[in-house]
Amino acid sequence: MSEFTTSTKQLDGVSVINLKGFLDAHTAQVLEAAFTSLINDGKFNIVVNFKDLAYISSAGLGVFMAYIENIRDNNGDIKLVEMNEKVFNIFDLLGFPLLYQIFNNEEDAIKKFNEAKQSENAE
Amino acid sequence: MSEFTTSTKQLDGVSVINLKGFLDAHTAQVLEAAFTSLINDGKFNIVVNFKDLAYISSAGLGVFMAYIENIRDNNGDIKLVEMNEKVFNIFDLLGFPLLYQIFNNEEDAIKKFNEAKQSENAE
Amino acid sequence: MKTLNNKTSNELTVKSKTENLSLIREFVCDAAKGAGFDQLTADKIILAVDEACTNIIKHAYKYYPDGTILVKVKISGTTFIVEIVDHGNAFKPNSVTTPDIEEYYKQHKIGGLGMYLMKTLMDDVKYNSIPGKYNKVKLSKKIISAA
Amino acid sequence: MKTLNNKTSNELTVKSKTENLSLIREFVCDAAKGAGFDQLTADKIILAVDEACTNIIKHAYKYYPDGTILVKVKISGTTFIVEIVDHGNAFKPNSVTTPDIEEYYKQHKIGGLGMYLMKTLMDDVKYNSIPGKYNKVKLSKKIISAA
Ligand SMILES: Nc1ncnc2c1ncn2[C@@H]1O[C@H](COP(=O)(O)OP(=O)(O)O)[C@@H](O)[C@H]1O
Ligand SMILES: Nc1ncnc2c1ncn2[C@@H]1O[C@H](COP(=O)(O)OP(=O)(O)O)[C@@H](O)[C@H]1O
Repeated sequence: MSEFTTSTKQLDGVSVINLKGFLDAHTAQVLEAAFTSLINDGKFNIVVNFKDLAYISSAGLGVFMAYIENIRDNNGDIKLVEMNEKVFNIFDLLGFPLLYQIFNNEEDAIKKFNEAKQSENAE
Repeated sequence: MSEFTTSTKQLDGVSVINLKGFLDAHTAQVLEAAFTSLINDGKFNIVVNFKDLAYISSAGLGVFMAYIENIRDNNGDIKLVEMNEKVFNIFDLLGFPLLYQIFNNEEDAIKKFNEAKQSENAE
Repeated sequence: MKTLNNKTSNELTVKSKTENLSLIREFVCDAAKGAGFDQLTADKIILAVDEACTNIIKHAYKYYPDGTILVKVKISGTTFIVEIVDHGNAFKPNSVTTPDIEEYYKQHKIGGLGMYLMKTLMDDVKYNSIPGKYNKVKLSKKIISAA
Repeated sequence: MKTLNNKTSNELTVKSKTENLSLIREFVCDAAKGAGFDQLTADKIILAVDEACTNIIKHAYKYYPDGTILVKVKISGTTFIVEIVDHGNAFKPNSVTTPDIEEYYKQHKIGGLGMYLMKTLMDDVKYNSIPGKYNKVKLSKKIISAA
């Protein structure tokens, strides 16, 4: 059986989900549960950290596709950070960089969220 | 395929072999090569560190049995250190603690070798 | 007792459950590395096989957990072949068009990526269904030795 | 195409090479954990199966690398069963006496530990050879649920 876990923390008003292990058709529901829980709490600014993700298949990618529309409709976003080369290559093959912003680290992604908030406030 | 590697260092006149990975009928020859190389160099005071050993089967245990006689005939010994519980249980089941001295760490095993040397010199 | 005809290939048979995907990946990983592929190429083959087997569980067996999936690896000349056999619903892949990835996302579609990945990651993907008997998908990748 | 009779068990078929032992261990590990065994017990079952397969490679096939080893896992009632089938030389285990471990070492014997480990680690070990046809070893372990 694949091992896959998520852990979520709050940083500067942004939710950071850490992925760990193998994300496939068997474990995709674990990630679905993490997104569902944030959305139910009204938390739509989400950073996903891929540092400890060893594997992803299209079933895992499908989870991002399933939630992104709802999240963006609520003025939120999913931003991706610390993707290793292997996982990035799969994302790239599927054109995901057109759809998702990818950052080197959590700080940069969180800053981006907070810049967006400030420019909204300035309006 | 199992991954198994050894690395050998010299400490206070004693040779320390570090085991890493999975020691089975496929990889046993890697350990044989390490022992053979020490014996060819006339190095008979040997400590084997099990810290990074994840698995051992009887084929791996057989390697120790194959070399111990020759090494003791040359006034040397194989002493075992840093065995985790899983590996120790297998050794124990086979009565190995009757045959080999097991220590918590490299220092204790090396000290034992050097005490033996001193008492020889004192004679 | 079962007679084994093919003396030159490793085979894995598992039930049609997603929890067996990791075992299938380990099996294919071992075989791909044994055939001499580097980690990068082995990873591509592993993902392609995962996608094929996920589809079998989802579409051919519609999550019925007691079907069987047989994964057979072999080397034919300089080609590494993974054959996957199931006894679920027949599949005619000609009816599935390869998605235009950009167009695809514009339509906010979910799924449909598995077949695309399989074709992109492997040199060749061939489906062969004999309805009521078996479905077979054959994934091939050339072994290029470092010259 | 091969017909699959047993719809309720996972099976792995590998060639009789020691490099396949790790794959067999992974297969058995997944199955044992799937059956609910804790890591400690799963480790015992894995080691017992490794020993059985090592013996098949060494003794039944005498290192001939193109034989097959079929490993089948199943649950029968509350018993976890691993069946291993080969087509090498027949084996009559009655002729092998369980070694008295201390006596054994006094005689400076090497080897002979595998059978002892298998019997100690499992609840039951049964060999069944039909010369010229197949050899089967059946390793059993009770599944004790944490009450
Ligand atoms: N093994 C199969 N058996 C039956 N139908 C399949 C099989 N594989 C793929 N399909 C069909 O092809 C379609 C495209 O598959 P795929 O690209 O993997 O996307 P997804 O599975 O996410 O829908 C599926 O939706 C399904 O209708
Ligand atoms: N599968 C087998 N086929 C044929 N002979 C076997 C088989 N398993 C064990 N034996 C015989 O039983 C003996 C004891 O086996 P074992 O305890 O594993 O020790 P070892 O393999 O180290 O000799 C072997 O030496 C061999 O003669």
